[in-house]
Parts: sequence; C-alpha cells; structure tokens
Amino acid sequence: MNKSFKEIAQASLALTVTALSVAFATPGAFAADAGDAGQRINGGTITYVHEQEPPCLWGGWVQQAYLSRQVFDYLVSYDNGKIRPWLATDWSESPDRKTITFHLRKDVVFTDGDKFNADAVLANYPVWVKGIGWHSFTYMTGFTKLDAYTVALHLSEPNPEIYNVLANGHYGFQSPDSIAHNTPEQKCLAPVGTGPWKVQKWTRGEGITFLRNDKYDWAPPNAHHNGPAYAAQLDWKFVPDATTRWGALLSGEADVAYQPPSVQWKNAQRQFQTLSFVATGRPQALSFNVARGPFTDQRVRQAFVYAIDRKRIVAAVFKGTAPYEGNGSLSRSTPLYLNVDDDYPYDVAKANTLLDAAGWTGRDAQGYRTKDGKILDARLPFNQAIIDPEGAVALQVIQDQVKAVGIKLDVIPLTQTQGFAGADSQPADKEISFGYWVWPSPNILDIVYNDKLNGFPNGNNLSFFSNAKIEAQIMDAQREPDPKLRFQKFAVLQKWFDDQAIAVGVYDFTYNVAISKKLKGLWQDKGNGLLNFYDAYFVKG
Amino acid sequence: MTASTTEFGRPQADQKTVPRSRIGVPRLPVSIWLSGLVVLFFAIAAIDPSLLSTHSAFETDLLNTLSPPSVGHLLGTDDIGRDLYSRIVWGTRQSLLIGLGAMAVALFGALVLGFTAALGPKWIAGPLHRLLEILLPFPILLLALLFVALLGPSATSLLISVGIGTTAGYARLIRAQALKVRKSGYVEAALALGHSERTIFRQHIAPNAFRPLVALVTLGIGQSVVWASGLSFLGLGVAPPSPEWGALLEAGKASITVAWWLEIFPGIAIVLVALSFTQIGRYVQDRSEGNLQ
Amino acid sequence: MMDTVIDHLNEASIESGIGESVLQAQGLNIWFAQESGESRHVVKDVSFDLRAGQCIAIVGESGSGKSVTARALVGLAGQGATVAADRLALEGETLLDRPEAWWGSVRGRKIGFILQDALVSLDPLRPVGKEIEEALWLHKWGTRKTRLQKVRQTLWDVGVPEPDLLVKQRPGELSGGLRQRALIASAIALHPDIVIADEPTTALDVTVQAQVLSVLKEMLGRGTSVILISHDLAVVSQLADIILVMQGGAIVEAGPRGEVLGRPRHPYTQQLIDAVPSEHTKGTRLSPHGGAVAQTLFRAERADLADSPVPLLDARGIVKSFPGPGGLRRTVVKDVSFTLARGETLGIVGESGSGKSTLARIALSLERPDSGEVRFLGRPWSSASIADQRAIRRRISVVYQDPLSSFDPRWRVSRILSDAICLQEVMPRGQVEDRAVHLLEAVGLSAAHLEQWPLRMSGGQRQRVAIARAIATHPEVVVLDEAVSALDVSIQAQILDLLSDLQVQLQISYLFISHDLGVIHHMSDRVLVMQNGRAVEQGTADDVFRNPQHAYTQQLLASLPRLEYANLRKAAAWS
Amino acid sequence: MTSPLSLVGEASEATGLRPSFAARLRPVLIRLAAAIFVLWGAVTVTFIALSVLPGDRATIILNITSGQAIARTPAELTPINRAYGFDQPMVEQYARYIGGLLHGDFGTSYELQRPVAKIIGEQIGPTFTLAISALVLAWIFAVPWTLLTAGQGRRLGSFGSAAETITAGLPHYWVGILLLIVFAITLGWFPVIGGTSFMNTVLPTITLALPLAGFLGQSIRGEFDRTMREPFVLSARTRGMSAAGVRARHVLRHALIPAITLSGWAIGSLLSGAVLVETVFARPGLGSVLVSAVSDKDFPLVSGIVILNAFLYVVINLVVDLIYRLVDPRLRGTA
Repeated sequence: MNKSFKEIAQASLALTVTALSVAFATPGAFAADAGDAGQRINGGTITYVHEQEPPCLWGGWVQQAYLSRQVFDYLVSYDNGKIRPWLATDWSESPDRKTITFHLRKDVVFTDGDKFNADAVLANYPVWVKGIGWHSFTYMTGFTKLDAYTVALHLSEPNPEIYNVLANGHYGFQSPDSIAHNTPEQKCLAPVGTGPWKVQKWTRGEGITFLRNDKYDWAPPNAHHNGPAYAAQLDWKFVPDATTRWGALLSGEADVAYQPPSVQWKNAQRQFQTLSFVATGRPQALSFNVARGPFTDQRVRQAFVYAIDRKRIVAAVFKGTAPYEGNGSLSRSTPLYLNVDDDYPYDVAKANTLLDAAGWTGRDAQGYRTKDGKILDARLPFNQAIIDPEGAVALQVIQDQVKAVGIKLDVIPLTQTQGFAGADSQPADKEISFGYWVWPSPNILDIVYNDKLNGFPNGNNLSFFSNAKIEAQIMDAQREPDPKLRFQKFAVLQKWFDDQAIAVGVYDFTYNVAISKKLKGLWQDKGNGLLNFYDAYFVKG
Repeated sequence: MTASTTEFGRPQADQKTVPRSRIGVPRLPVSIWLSGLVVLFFAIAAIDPSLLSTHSAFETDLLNTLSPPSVGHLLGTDDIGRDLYSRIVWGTRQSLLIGLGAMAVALFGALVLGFTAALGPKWIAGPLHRLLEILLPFPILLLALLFVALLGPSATSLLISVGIGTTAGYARLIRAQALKVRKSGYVEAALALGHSERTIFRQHIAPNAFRPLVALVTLGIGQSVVWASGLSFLGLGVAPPSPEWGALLEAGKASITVAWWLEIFPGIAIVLVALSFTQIGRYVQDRSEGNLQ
Repeated sequence: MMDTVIDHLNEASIESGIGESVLQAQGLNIWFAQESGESRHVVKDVSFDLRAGQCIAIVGESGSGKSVTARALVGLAGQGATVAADRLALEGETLLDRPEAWWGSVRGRKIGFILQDALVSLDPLRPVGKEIEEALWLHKWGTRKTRLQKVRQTLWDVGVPEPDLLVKQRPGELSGGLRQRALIASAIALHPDIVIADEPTTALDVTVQAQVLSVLKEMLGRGTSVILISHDLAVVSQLADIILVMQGGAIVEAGPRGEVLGRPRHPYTQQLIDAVPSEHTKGTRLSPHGGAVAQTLFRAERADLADSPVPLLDARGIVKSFPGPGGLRRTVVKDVSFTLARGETLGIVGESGSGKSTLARIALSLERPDSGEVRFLGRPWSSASIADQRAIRRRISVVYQDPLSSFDPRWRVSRILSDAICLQEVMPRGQVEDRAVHLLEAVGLSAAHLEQWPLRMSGGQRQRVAIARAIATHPEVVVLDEAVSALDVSIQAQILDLLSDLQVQLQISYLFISHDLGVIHHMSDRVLVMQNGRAVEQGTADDVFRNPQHAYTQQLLASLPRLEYANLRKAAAWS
Repeated sequence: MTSPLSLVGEASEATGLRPSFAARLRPVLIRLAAAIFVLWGAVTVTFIALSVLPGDRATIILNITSGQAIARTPAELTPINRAYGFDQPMVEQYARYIGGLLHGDFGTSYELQRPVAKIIGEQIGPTFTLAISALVLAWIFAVPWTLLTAGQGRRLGSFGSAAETITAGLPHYWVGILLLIVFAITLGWFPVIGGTSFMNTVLPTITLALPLAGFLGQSIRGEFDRTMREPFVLSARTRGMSAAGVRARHVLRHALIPAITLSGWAIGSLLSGAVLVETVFARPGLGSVLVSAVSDKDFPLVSGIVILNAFLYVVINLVVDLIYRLVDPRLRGTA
C-alpha cells in the first residue's frame, strides 16, 4: 500500500464520518452488534421482505446490487470510509494514479468449483462493460494479467474513489466457467459467485431462496466472523406493498422488512431493531432546466426554492425515514460532501421579491404569475418506478406551496414504459426534473453536469447544464491528488451549484430496514447500504 | 306454437300499468329513491364541487396530517393534511367523467362494430364478427395497460382504455340484439309493408336493439368507475394531486395501518356510485322488459 | 241467482244419477292483492258439487276466473291470493287453511291436475320418465324398480305406443300428442279420484285433441271424477255432464250439458254458442254487436285490375326447404300450387308443421321458393328484384297470429298506422291523422285509441289495429296467418265478422291460413288442405268439408269435436 | 339459445351435408380453425399494439438493466438493436416470430432474458389456481344464496338482490386490502406474505370470488324468478312437490344456465382481476409479469400471455359448452 492511498483513505474516512454523525444519527446502525454470542443459534432461515424485483440478479441497478452482494465477493471492502482487502490482499497505484495493481487471494473458489484467479478477473471485465449501463463513468478501461494471481486495473482518469466503486455491489465476480457456458437465463437467475450464499431458486413474483455456501472462508476483515454464514438459508421475498411488509414483520413471517410504512417508523424503532443507510451519490433533488424556459433565470430558480419549506415537507411526509437534504449534488454519505442545509430557508416574501424582480409580475385568473402573457408554468415529469409514493406525495406538497407564490407546477407521472423509454427527457419537455442516483464518489458531478457524452447529449444531465469552464473545474477537482485541496475544490463546486440553484436537494434516498429482535448481527455495508446477511444469526428466546 | 292463454302464474298479467301516486310521480321503490339521491349528490359534486366541499381539495396543512374524522374534517385528513371529504367531492367529476366517458367510448365503438357485424354486407360483417371474437378473450386490463402505455397515465387514457377494453363485449351484445330484432315480427311486418332496409334499420332495428342496452349502460358506468380506479390503483391512473377516487385509494394504502378512513371512504364512494347506477340500471331494465312482455 | 244455480246442480246430479259427492264448493271467493294495496275480486261466489265419476266443465273466456278456481282446488291459487268459501271440501274434509305438508299428500294422489301445453308444463330439461316417476316418488310409492314399471304401465294406459322409448325422451323431442299424454300420465299415475284438467287440449292439433279427449273419456269410464276447464264449447260438449259458464269471475249459468248447450238461458251462453264458427255458420254473422262497420273507406280502383282475367296470385310448383339438424335439409313445402282470384277467400288448413305458414311467407315474398314461382297479376313476384317487389308489397299485406309482436314496442297506434299510410302516398300530417281515424273506425275502434300503446290493449283491439294497418295501403290481397287463433271465441267471432265486412266493402282477397277447420269452413270460398308440405286436397269449401276425397282430410274432419246440442238447435232455428 | 361459441352453430347451419363421418368431423374442424384463427388474431393484434407503443425498445432494455431513465446515445443502442433484431423491418420481425410460434418457440423475454414458455409455465399455476378457485367459490357463494333468497317473496328477494348488487360493485383491490388488513395483519388468521399454499390462496380467492359471486347471483336470480313463473313449476306442485323441492329440483337447474354462460365469459375478467389481486397480496402469477411486460414493451412475453389467455378462453368455453349440454340436454345433438 503506498502512501498516497493511505492519506486518501484517511481523509475520506474523516470527512465521511463527520458528515454522517453531524447530519443523520442512525439509532442502532449496527443492529445488535452487542448480541450475546452464547445465545447464537447456528442455522435457521432468515426471511427478508424487499420491495422491488429486478429482472435479473446482477446488473447496474441498485436493486440488483442488493441481491448481488449476497452471492458475490469483491476486490476490496469499504468499511466506514476505509478501504479494506477482500479478494485482493494488497494493491498499489502507479505514479500517474491511472494503473492499480491488485494481488489476489489464492484460496478462493467459486460455488461451481471454478478457481478465482487473474484469469477470472479478466473474464469478468467484458461482462461488467456489457451489463453495467454506467460503467464508463468509473473511468475503468480494463485489466491486464501480470501473473496468475496479479492483475492491473487501468483507468482513463485518476479516480481516488475507484475502490468504493469496486466495493459497491455491482463489480462482483462470476465464475469464468459459468460466463462461458451457462445460458443467459442461468446467468440472469443464478449467477455463480464466490460469495457466502448461492441461489437455490428464484420464483418470479414471490422471491429468491439462497442457500449457505458451506465452503466460504474469505470474508472481508470488516465482517464479524469468517467461515460459512450463520444461518443456513436466506429467503428473499418481494413484497411491493409497505403495509404488507410491515404486517409480515409483525406476524413473524418475516425477520427483516425493507422500508416499513413511514407512519409506522416510530413504532418500528420502538418494537424492533432498525437500520438506516443514506445512499451515496445524488439525493432526491430538484434539477432545474437551465437551457430554456423560466428557470434559465437564477432568480426564478431561487424563488422556487425559497417558496418551499423543504425541511418541514420531508419531516411531515417521511416521518423520520429519510433525512432532509439541502445539497442538490451530493448526499450526506458521499465522500467530500458539503453541508448546505441552511441555505434557502422557507421564505415566501423573498420568493415573491425575486419573482417580481425577474419580471413575473402579472397574475392570471387563478393567481399564477405571468410575464408577457405567459404563465409561470413548470412541468415536472417523474418516473413512478424511481420516485416512491412518498416522494410523489412530497411533490404534491411542493406543488401546493409554490402555488402560493404564483408558480404553476405540473407534476406529470410517467409509466415505467415512458420512463425507461426516456420520455420527456429533452429540454423542451420539462422545466424541472426530480431523481436520485446512487453513486459512491463525488465524481457524480462529472456525470450529472456534463453536457456531452461521446459527442452526444448526456442523458444524465437533467439540468441541461452546459458550461465548459465548470466542467473543466470538475475534472480538475477529480484529478487533484492532494485530498485537502481536492475536498476544497469539490466544496467550491458544490457551493457554486447550490448558489446558482441549478439543483437543490429535498431528501436523501435512504435504505431503511426493521429487524426482528431475535435476529442479531445484521449490518449494512457502508458503501451503499447493502444488507449483509452473512453475519446475521438468530438468538434463543 | 302456443296459444297465449297461459293465464296461470301471471294472474296480474294485464296489470302492467305503473301505479302512480296523486301528484303524478311514478311510485318508485325506496332503493331507487336512495340511488337517485346518491347520483344527485355526486352529480352536484361533479358539476360544482365547491357547493358541497368544506375545504380546498388541494391545500396541504402539514400541521394537521392524518387527523381522524371530526367536525372540522368530516372524513378526516390525509398524510399531508388535505381534507378527505373535500377531496372525494372534488374527485367526483373526474371519476364520473371517466365512468361516463368510458361508457360513451365503449358504446360508440360497440354500436358501430355491433351493427356492422350484424347487418353489414357479408364481406365486412364476417371479418368484423371474427375480430370481435378475437378481442373478447383479451383481458380488459391488458387492453387498458396497452392504452395507458400508449397515451400515458391520465384521465383521458383511463377513459379510452376502459372504454375500448369493454367495447368488444358490448359490440357482441349489440350484434346479437340486432340479429334478434331483425328476426322480429315487427321488422317482418315492416318488410311486408314495403319499407326499405334503410328505413327499417333506422325505424326499428337501431332503436330496438339499443333498448335493452340502456340498463347495461347504467350498469357499465358503475363498472367503469371500478375498473378505472383499479388502473389508478396500479399506478396507471390520474396524476397524483388529482383526487380521482382510485388515486385516493392508492394513496391511502400507505397509511392504512394508522388512518383507516383514507382507504374506507373513497372505497365507499366508489361502491355507492357503482351500486346506485346498477340499481337504477336494473330498475330500467325490469321496466323495459315489463313493457316488452 | 245463486239459488237457481245450486238447484240446477242438484237436479243435474240427480239426473245423471251417479255416486256421492267428492268435491264440493260453496260460495268460493278469491281475491288477489295488488301492488296498489287494493285487492281484485277474481272469483265470485262459485259453487258446485262434483260427484264420483262425473265430469263438470267450467267454460269461460280469458279472465273469467276459471283457471284460478281450478287452482284454488289444489291450494295453488297463487301468490297474494286470498281464498274464502262457505264450504270447500274434498270427500268431506275441508280444503281451507290446510298446511303445505297436508296439501303435499293430497296433490297428485287424491287430485290429479293436468295443465295445457305439455311443452311448457313438463320440465324441458328432464326425461319424461323421470318427471312421471317423480310423482310416485313424492308420495313414497314403491321402490325405484316398481316405480319404473308403474311409469311404463301408466304411459301405456294413456295410449302411448312405446313407453320404453318415451321415458328416456324429453318434452322437446316429443310430438304434441305424446307430450300431452305424458303430462296426463304424470298427473294420474297414482290413480287420483279426481282429475282437474285445465285447458288440456288447447294449442293441440285437432287429431291430437281427439286422442287426448278419448283418454279423458276413458278415465271417466273408469269412475274418475273430472273437472274440465276450457274455453272451447265443442271440447266441453264431448265430455261434460254438467257445464258451468263463467263470466267475470261468476257463474252465470250452470246445468246439465244438454240443457246449457241446447237451451241456454243466459245471453252470454247464447253468445258463446253463436260465436263458434262452423259449416253451419257460413255466410252468417257470428257476433251480436260486431256489426256496424263505418262506411268510410274507399275502394282503390286500379287500372291493372279492371276485369283482369289473370288471378291476383298464381303460385306454381312451390318448393321450399330449410337446413335441419345434422346437415340435412328439411323440405317444408313440396310442389304446392294455388291461385287466388279477386274478392275470393282461399283457406289453407293443416296441422302444425304442415308448411302452411311457410307457404304464406312465400306468398308474401318474404321467403324465396327453391323452385316454382308466385306471380302477382301475371307479373313476377316471388322472383322479382327487391326493388320490384317493394313496388308490389303494399298491395299484398298481412295479419299475424300475434299482433303484438308485429308492432314495434316503442310505437303507439297512431305511429303504427301513419307509418303504413305514408307508404301509400305522401300527405300532410293532418290528413294522415284523419285517415288513421278512418281506418280505426273501419275496424270498429275510435280516434280515442290513436294514442294508446298496443301493449295496453286487449287481444281483440290489437288484432283490429293489425287489420287497420293491413288495409291502410289499399291492398288487393291480405294474408291472414292464423289471425284469429289466439283469440277468445267471442272476440274471434267479432274479428271474423269484421273481416267479412271488409272483404265485401273493399273487394279484398284473403289468403286465410288456420288450423281451425270450423273457422276455415266459415270463411273460405275455396280450401287447400296441407299435410307434411303437400297440398293433399283442393276445392270449394263445401265440397272439401262435406265430401272429403283424401284420407287425411277425412281423418281431420272425423277428429273435429262438434258442438252437438247447439248444432241441433241452430240447425232447427235457421232452417 | 345459442351456445357461447356461436361461431360453430352458424357455420354449420350453412352446410347441406348428410350427417356422415365427414359431416360430424366438419364442425370439429371448423371449431379448431376458429380457435386457431382467434389465437393468430390475438398475436397479431398484440404485435401491432406493442409496435405502435411509443418508446424505443433498445432504450428500455438498456435503462432497465441499469436502473436509469434517460435518453441513450446511438453508440449504446446499436448493439442492442442488432442483438434483438430491432433493426430489421417490422414485417420481418413479425414473420420471424410467427415462424418461431409454428415451431413451438414462444421466443425469449427481452426483460427477463428467459424463454417465454418457461416464464409462463412457472406463473400459470398460481394464476390458474386463483382464477379457477375463485370461480368455484363464487358458485359456492351464489347458488345457496339465491336458493335461499330468490322466489320467496319480495322482501327476501330485494334483500338478496341488494347484497348481490353490492358485492358485484366491489372493487377487487379494495376488498383485498381490507381482507388483508383485517384477517391477515390484524387478526393473524392468514399469512401476510403472498405465496401459493392453501392458506395463502384463501384471501385472494375470496377477494376475486366476491364480485363474481354478485354477478353470478344476479344472473341466477333473474332466471330463477323467471323460471318460477313457468307452468312446469305449477305442474310439479300439483303433483305434490313442496315449494322447496320444486326450487331445488327443477327451478335451480334452469336458473344455472345463464350463469354457466357467464362463467365462460368471466374468465377474461377473472384474469384481469387476478392482476389486481396478485398485486395486493404480493402473490406470484401472470398478473405482475403481464403488467411489467407491457410496461417494458416485452413483446414475446406479452404475446405469450395473450396466446395463453386466448387459448384458455377457447378451452374454457369448450368446457362451458360441454357443461351447458350436460345441464341443458336440449342442446345435445345440435352439433
């Protein structure tokens, strides 16, 4: 391990921990860490009720990472901001920080008996490229084999957070044999990994049964034990309705429930153990269209933000299940996050002043502001597959509140088809976008504010922001080798986007679970909150 | 052929006149009165909701969320403090519009398809009849899903999708009815008198084939409201702030463990409308059948 | 009045000199509760005394209360009925206020009940054998095996030739005669002492009717008492010892058969007897007040009609077949030819299924014959193009058996008539109405009926409207397809009189189709007898009826029940 | 009265053959041809409908696999278009699909990356069980109910009929939620999480059966009341049969006939209802698969479900036809 890596790791640890502790206290973040090992029961079936069912177990969607994490292992492990070894025992960076050499463990076998080695890493790379839609944002360009258990990872840009990426659930390893010979269907339903669990059966619409990998002996150092998982079986069920999940936990049919209804969150904290994890990356944020329409005017953007009481909305709608987030670029768990929660407090008078100044002085019959005969109208299409029902409710309150200052907000729900087909994604289609992106690195700025992607409009740029200078500044921050300077540069950028009100945060995408009191040891991965059932065990009584 | 002297079992066969009360209003069963009142209430709500509502349907009140039914909020408030009663009242227009509109769409399609399939020239009637056979096994919901996917989730696409989803069924009924009327004595009598086919269609077949459908139409309005709310429930319905009833149910689901009223009252509204239209429809049906006997 | 009736009854029973009283009714009254809360008095003070082995007939027209009376005797007067009597007794035991369970043991065992038209009076979904066996099973008679034997025996007794085959068949698969016998078998399987037969022969062909009557006759011979309900005096005259004439719920005349039919005292009885059409009534009026037809109609003069030697209708070699079950075609009309001259009535008579109605439809060009042709005034008619046919249609009109179904249910009388009137010529609205009133008056109705719904009119009034519509277009030919078959005898008499008057006045030719030999003989100049699609005999009415050549015609006439006593009297009165 | 599959009756009417073997075979062949025609039509309609739907298939596939909702660059789309053959003309894609069908190949789901036949094979069981048990339960509810309340006077009749009207107007998902909350979550009598075991099937079945029972009840009642006025009812009474006996032994059978026809029709609506019920109870089945397949323009999967549905419709109506003939022997021998 070379010097610069340690420094980076320490710096990011410090920053992230501060951010987390300041912003969002999570009671019992490590559920029952103190569980009495003497009462532990070996074996048993853990039933977890989750919300969404992805098409395949593995892929680029965070819903898939939740599942992949159970059957795959990763090169490194992300432990509270610190990078720890896992399948790679040791690594070093080249001076230009664009090549990282990983030394691999030699005792790891896939559940189909295939060996994990440099060839296996190389065999997985094309799979990642094909299967992870946003792969190019990681700046990875490929692996080369140095010897049977040594590989070199090549990057197009230096990326200090590449370790977070490699640890984040998507970049797991499948057996080379299965990649070469299994049918697409097998690869989709039951990919073969080295992880603590293997898929036994996926009943679509119902759930997945995982069986313990009895040969497992290569847990990361931040796990609580090594060797096979404590429980013998993991039943991962898909239950779309929150109330039903809550009922299942109450009745004892489930041991762990994803996202209980917000109205029951206080109860959940009382009656059960709970875990919360604020996802890294971008929070649920409002991105204003700065390419055309009324929000090209900074005053109008700011007025919109002053007009909404974000803190109170989030408190009322989410009832503690998700924290308010002021920053529109980075969530509070993302490395190098800057807290801007106190900017833009709820101030209707200020909003009105700003709008008047921007020339929206006329009023129509319904009280909406007009300028040159045009109503101050903002369309906000949102994908129902991505914004949960409570997010949609928050939008309704926003709609009601901006009406008070004369802004007409059209909240337009899109079906899954429309959403995934990229409907209403052109500058002419909308004035405001609403959405999040789970991403373990501050280079999210590069992804969401970049005008062009390979010469074509960048679909991730929801604000249609186009400013070569800022783009260069983002890349400069990204390339900055000194952690302190890098933090400063990213802080400046975050502050700039906040001041400009190009995007403002509303709430953080939060992964909450409620856990039965008889299940201990369950923990959430500190990279993107993935549940780790490997350490979970039942206790007597 | 049976002689029509079957008196037994129908001793009041010649007593078909509607009993009338003194002021000349037909004496209607209590259930019809009640149904009428319900329809009237919702009709007013649809025409001018402000006459019946107590609050704004859209104004949020974050200090007063999920409060149970009380004098201030007759049916309680929702998760962002909106008055449920007023939301139901304001949602009436859209819900009923979807019900009526879907029925209108279904009826229009069914009339064109049904009559053409029954009476059109052979080269079109045959294939059309087969087309109806193809559409029938399509689950209504699948057609609806397709249309919502095509048009996006909105009241219009709900209306069109439910309408088109139910068209084939009605078209088949109209076809059967038209064929039946075409074989009736009065059509033959008109033919024997020397009327043209067109006149006979206009004077006899069209109105008489449609007659028994009047009841079905009212039944169908209620059913359409239920179907549309089902689609809203699947998230394929009207935009969120809109208080369409299906959307209310969908929204209430999340809080049902602490706020039963959010799920119960919109459901009752839907059932009441479906029930009232059905009652009236069945009454009309009974009357019209009585007249046809 | 009441006293005299009872006196007569007693006289009658003494006269016939048979057995003791088995079923007695004194002052039987029945009311029906109505929706309005009031009640309708439908049976008023009916009394009779049925003796063992005796047949009492109750005669009356629809609505006279005869069927309700019959049903009250088995405790099934109907929902909302209130039955009261001074005495209503079966073999000395009262029938009033009996619990359901008690009735269950009486019905079918002590009193058998035969309804009209077995097609609807037997469960169409069940084999006939099951239905008859059920009667035995209900009264816990025998074992399954002996019951089946008994069923066959009973069927044999009522004259079913192949009982083994019949038990497995359903009513729909049986001919009218077999069906009616099966129904009788189900009612008498347990040899009840009393059999009530409610219109047992209505809607049956004349030959089948004769068979059924003979079965009833046999039962009487075996000592069973029978109450026979009928609207048909001729049928009644075959069986009854005592006849009760009911009108408006009350008995207006009662007495032994010979007396009631031969020397009727009540004018209503007289009227009923006079109304029966037959060979003797030909050329006479049947109804006392069907008379005065308004002379308001004008006869259409047409150039092409003037002394044309060609017949109005000329049908040659008509053949018509329809697809039947199993892909077979059934030939319904086989090589039938006829002509119809101006002002003439051609009667077409035959039993159900003989093809007479199909022939009528071909004569109307509503159906195209497979081969053969019908010509109108020598011009193509059945083979003409649709447009040419339309030009002729108004000159050949039609009256159906069931006028109600031939009216659009949404139309009032005025619309029905103006629809036909306007086809003839375009005229202003007021004139149309005038003409509609003329037409109504011509058929014995008035302007008051213009705004009525056919549904709310009586059967006779409806048929008058149908006739008014038929003559509205100044037709030369009117096809009357069983036009009076569904009417009560007195109404039938009025309609027949009306038709005769109109014929004389308007010089219309009638193609008169009926299964009723009496009606045909009364109305027709010439007669065509049809059997199984063939015209077996043709000739003048008197020739055919008095001197039938074909065996089938002879059989038909032999089966016809005749109103013996009345005929004697009438023949004497008119000769 | 025509059979529900009126295709057949009309077709055979026009023929003038002797009832030879060929003639007996002919209706069967016609029926078969009609069924195949219905299947083909259903597939074609689905193909056209899904082709017309807006949204680029490759974009959808790409976005679903990455969990994003953005427009894609041609560089990203081209390989996917090539892999799935979306770059070929529509007619060719259609021909390829139909060709596959003729060889028994239902294609592979775009979204789930699996053979459609396999997906449907997995999901048909729970849905079919649900639909059929709901149909059976609806009958179990409706028949005794009408037998108890129909034809016994006005007051009882209106009570029975009102109950039917209310149940017939109940929205499936609403009933489902209430049952779930009351009987599974609050009282704990039934499991909360959907599965396919017997206990898991009880509440969904009741949910789906209740409105159907209302419809069946209405139709049975109408026919029941009508049949009660038939002369053969009086005729049976005069033979000594009790009122209850006549109702159970004679009238009921007649009254069931229209309800049997309705049951054949109900299959389409049962499957639609199953989608909602499966969503409420988080029960595996075709419903949720169908909803997401349509959303993702997953043509092979939607088409597979449509074919299956049309096939079931045809088969069930054949069964209904048979039951029909069993109950109403008058129809026997009419082809």
